[in-house]
Amino acid sequence: MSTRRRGLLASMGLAAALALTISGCAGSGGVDAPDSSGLGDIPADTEGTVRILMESVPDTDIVVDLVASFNETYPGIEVEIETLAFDQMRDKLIASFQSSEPAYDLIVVDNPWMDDFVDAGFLEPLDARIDSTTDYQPEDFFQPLVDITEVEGVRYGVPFYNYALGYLYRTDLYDEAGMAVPNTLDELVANVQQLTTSDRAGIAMQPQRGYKIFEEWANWLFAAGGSIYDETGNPTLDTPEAAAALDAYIEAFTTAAPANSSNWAFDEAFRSVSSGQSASMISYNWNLPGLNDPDGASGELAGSFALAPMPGGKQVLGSWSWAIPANSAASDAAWAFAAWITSPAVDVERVVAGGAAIRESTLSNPTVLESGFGEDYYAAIIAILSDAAPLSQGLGGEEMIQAVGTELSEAVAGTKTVEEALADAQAAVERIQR
Amino acid sequence: MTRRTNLWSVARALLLWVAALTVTLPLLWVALASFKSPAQLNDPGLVLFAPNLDNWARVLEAGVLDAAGRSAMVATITVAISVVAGSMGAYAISAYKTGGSATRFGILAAQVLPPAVLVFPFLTMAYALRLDTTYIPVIFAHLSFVLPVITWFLIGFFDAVPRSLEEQARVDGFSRFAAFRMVVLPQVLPGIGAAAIFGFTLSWNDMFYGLILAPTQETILPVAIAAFNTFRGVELGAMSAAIIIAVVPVVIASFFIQRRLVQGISGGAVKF
Amino acid sequence: MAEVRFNKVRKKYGSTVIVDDVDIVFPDGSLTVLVGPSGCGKSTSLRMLAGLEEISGGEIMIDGRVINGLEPRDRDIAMVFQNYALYPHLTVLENIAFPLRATKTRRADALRRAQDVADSLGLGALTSRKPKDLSGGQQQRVAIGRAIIRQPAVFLFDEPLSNLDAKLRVETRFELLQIQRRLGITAVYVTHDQEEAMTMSDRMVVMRDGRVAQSGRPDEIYARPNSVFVATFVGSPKMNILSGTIADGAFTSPSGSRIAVGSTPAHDAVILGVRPDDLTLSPSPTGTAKVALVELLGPRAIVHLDASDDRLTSVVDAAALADLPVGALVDLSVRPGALHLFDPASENRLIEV
Amino acid sequence: MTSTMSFRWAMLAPVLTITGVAVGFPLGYALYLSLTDYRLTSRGAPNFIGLENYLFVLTDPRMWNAFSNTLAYVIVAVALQTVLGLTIALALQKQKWIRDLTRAMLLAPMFITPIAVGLTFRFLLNDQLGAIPAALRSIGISIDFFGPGNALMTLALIDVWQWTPFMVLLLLAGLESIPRQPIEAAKVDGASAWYTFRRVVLPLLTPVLTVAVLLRSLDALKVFEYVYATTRGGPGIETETIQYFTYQTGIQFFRLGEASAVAFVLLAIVMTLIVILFRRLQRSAPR
Repeated sequence: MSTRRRGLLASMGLAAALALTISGCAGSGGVDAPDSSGLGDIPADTEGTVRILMESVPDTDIVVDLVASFNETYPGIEVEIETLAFDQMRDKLIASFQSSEPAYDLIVVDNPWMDDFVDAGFLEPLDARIDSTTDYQPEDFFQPLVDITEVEGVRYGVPFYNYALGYLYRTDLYDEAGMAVPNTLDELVANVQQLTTSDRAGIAMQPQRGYKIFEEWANWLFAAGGSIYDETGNPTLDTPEAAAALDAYIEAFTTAAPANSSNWAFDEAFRSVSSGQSASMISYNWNLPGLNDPDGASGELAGSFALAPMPGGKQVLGSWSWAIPANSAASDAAWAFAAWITSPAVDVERVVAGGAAIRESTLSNPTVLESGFGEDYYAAIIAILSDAAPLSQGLGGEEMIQAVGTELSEAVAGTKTVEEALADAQAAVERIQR
Repeated sequence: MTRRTNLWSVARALLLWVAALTVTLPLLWVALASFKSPAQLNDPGLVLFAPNLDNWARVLEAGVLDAAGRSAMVATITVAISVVAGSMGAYAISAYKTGGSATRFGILAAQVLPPAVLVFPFLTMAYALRLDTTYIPVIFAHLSFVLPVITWFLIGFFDAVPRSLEEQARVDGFSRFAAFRMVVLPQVLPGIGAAAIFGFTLSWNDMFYGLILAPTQETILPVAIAAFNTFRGVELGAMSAAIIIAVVPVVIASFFIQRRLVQGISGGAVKF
Repeated sequence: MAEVRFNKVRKKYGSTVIVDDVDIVFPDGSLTVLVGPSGCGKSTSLRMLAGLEEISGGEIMIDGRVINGLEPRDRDIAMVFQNYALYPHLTVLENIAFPLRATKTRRADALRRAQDVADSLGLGALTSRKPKDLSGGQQQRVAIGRAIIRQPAVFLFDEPLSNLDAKLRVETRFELLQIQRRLGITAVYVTHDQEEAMTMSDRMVVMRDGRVAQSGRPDEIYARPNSVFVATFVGSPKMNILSGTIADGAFTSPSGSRIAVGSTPAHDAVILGVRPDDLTLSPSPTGTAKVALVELLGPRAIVHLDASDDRLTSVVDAAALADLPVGALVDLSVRPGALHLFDPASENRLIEV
Repeated sequence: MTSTMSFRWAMLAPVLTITGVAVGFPLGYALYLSLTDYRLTSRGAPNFIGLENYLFVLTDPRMWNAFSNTLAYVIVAVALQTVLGLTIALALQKQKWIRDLTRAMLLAPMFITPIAVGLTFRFLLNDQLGAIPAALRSIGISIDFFGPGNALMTLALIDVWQWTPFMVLLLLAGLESIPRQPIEAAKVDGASAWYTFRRVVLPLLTPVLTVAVLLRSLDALKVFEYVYATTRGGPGIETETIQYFTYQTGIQFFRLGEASAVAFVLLAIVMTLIVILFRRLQRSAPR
């Protein structure tokens, strides 16, 4: 009886001892990082393999298709792209940093992770490379996207694609109702209420707890004249503007959103809009081509969708940036690929193929304007990207987003009042900042 | 009496029909979805339509079959190790009364530990031993929950085998281990089959350890299925096709084994 | 061919002594029965001999060799268990042949020898069956066949007949004995059934509380049990036991029963034992015992008697029953020379009268 | 024979070795981490901070909320599974017609990875896209399956869909291993079917039921994928389960030390429950 227990204890003790000896390895990611050459222009005869972890989305497919053309310039660099769904990719990426052996040579970084990754020393600073790359024109990137790559004045990435949000709506329904695109939050609420009929919702919303609700509501917050942070970086979530935005959000949800949609996220909302069961949604700007694609989910409704900036002109910005892990085994080759794919000329190709914009010049390029998604679309994107802000700043971005998203969800579910929820959100962000 | 019996058999048939429908309708929906185009997926009532094989093409192209093969391999190795080590250990526990009954349940308690916590120790070990490009870490992680369950399952089966069989074989000229292998083990084969299938299910379904610990570029099936849940929406059609690929072979297998399975479990396992 | 010897053999579980310094000799080629009530240590002794239980003290020797630390397989023994322990997954033939697999005998040879054994046991037609398709008696034979195929030095039987019905038990008893006699292999046989012990054994060892109460030829033990325990354990119906005094050729119990004992010397306090066959009844209107119940066994009958507070039994010829209706009063006497006297304190046999 | 001991340990050696590596090592390591301030983004060896993590999580209302959500989920899901599983097992036991096919089909849900089950139900229960709300609407019912007050129960129902088959499997085995005589005796005595079930079958089935319930409860405690696929813990924190909470804390928010402490608190509670359960079992079932 007790013999086995003793055996178990003994083996557990042994394991614990082993753990202590190995624990030196914990968090050692990046320690063995090879020194970066800091080179900007990478010689065309550079050899190496660049292993990249990317999100499995159409933007990645476009990049994959461009690899052949990259190899015409850099025949010695082999590009291996591993794609995973967003949530999986994140977990896998974090895990890969625990190794002292490089797992990936080039990665894409979502904006809330940037500060934490830099703080952990996971990423290579890129200032020297960016500034010494010939004809790179870094000033051409949309400034809000560049801001995200900057931590304490140092750039650790270059933009890959944006997911700034905007208002996506059905032009036929707006025309039918004789309405114009909303310019204020009140107009937005009034419009979507007016668009609501017995078999159609005025707006498909995404109140799923956590990331989704915060990402959507923050647009309402900006439209109400509020902000997430003030100039000094302190949260401003318990302001009258925030309360007005949350009230409006809840009013729209209860009066103009589809029935029984409390856990809806992007997927449900997109399906609802594309199938004609909702008249509009607030979502990523690059959804427009998909919605207007006759072979896509919209079917016969394709062509009747349009994009506009949020009322008030400011919206939420998300972005993916290329970054080189500090333990990259092929940082020069990695930079060669990152600089090539984001270079002005290749960016045009990428955007023509349907990739999301990162450069202002690309959107005024004649080839792009003729490519078929339409000048209005690119004009709207320029407007959107000129005034957009991310959800989080500084360390603990992910946690901050989840914390605020939880409080907002409580308010929508009715388990907290608007005031309580916002006060708690404010407190949570302040706690995380400390 | 007769009327009551009839009433019961009608109720019984009704119950089974409802249960069968509850199980099959969602699966049927998944099967239908695997043949729908994105636009057709938005229409839940659509049952009759021209089937579209794009999803299947996409799933096959995404290497779901390879992923299924890798999952089957990982699950088979995990289960094989668990059955060998588990049956030996279970016999020692059952026949020699090693450990009290509380220990028997205690074996299972570690099962509740969140994978989110255990995965990093596994990962550290994988890196430290330079095993991160092999399936060994995933297999070990799966062993951490499959082996205890299989061991625990089998203790009950061994409890049902008379001790005298082992003793007889030893007197007949065999070592204890030979007696175990040649005489005792054959008595619990059905139970081992049952335990193996259950263990296979656990390994086959695990996503999290597979995601973090499997070698890069070599995803296992649940990871491949979950990969259709992208940031730009769930690729329902493709995911449905992948689910069908994951389920059909196992259901066919379970059709053939389930009778033995139930009998196997009846042999023991549920006594303590 | 081997003699088995127990030398101060001891078995303890914790502080409980199960077998207490037992000395037994099992002569070569003999069939020795270990008999006693349950818990007396007989099975444990057998299992120590088989190597299935650890020996806590003393030595067990087979053919002069100490086998204490040996594995069962190294002891050259064969054993038949009470539940036969047939291997359920093997056929009759494979079961019988199984011990040969340990000796690396070629499969074909092993199966041929098993077939011979099966034929000799009358199992020839059943060799391809599985144990669950056999009757109890057939299973028993398979178990015996498996024990004899390897021609071991010692046979061990652990209550091998107790799962059979009464009729089959008597038949099998005889068969078993014949096989043992034919092979001449030393056999140790454990049973709780004294009748089985009496009829089968060359030597009988009666055990009680981990010790040997008495050992010897069965007829000797029957005739001269050395204690009240052995006296009552051996023989059926059970020996009548009464405490009391002997004076003037008669035994008197405190409750007033009287038994004529002939010329036995006087004892102030004594335990008297008399086998029912040796208790004679003579109807008498002044008798001290009364017929309470009569069980007819055919030519003989068991008569249950109330003698004051004592209950006694006597076995009589059926012919004598006419004089012994229920309620009849009888005088009791002991057949000459058939008296057993025991010391009331130690319960041991008193020196021969 | 000393070889009894050595044989026993030799037989246990593989399972102990593998368990030592596969369970003991991560367990020991996680225990160590739970005593440190380790973050996934921290460099170098973490600082030893004693029981600070434990003090923090034990006083964290979010942890207890997650715990009580999980408990409610487990109780509802396992209770329903037990009742349904037993009923279906009783019905299946007597069924002759296409017996193997029915049984194999009923087991199918077990073989789908839970994340896919969660995603499937997310859409099946979607008000605009799903077949189930469409069917319900036709009879005038409108439910927000993942809405406030409903979400946790919906998740429990998904669990019921996927894991009742396991219950059926075990209970069917239990029923088939019950000796015939007591049931026949009760029938001869003229007992009603219900009485026979309650007084004869159920007591005989108790050990099996206990094991089934225990296995299922331990597994249900690990609910993560359904939450991840559907509600992400919402609305509010209604469906935040202990595993989801640990995942967020440990991986999304990088605080692995703190998450490990939550894991050990959970382990301690589960162990205590098992021991209590076991004591009671031993008292009620003399054996």
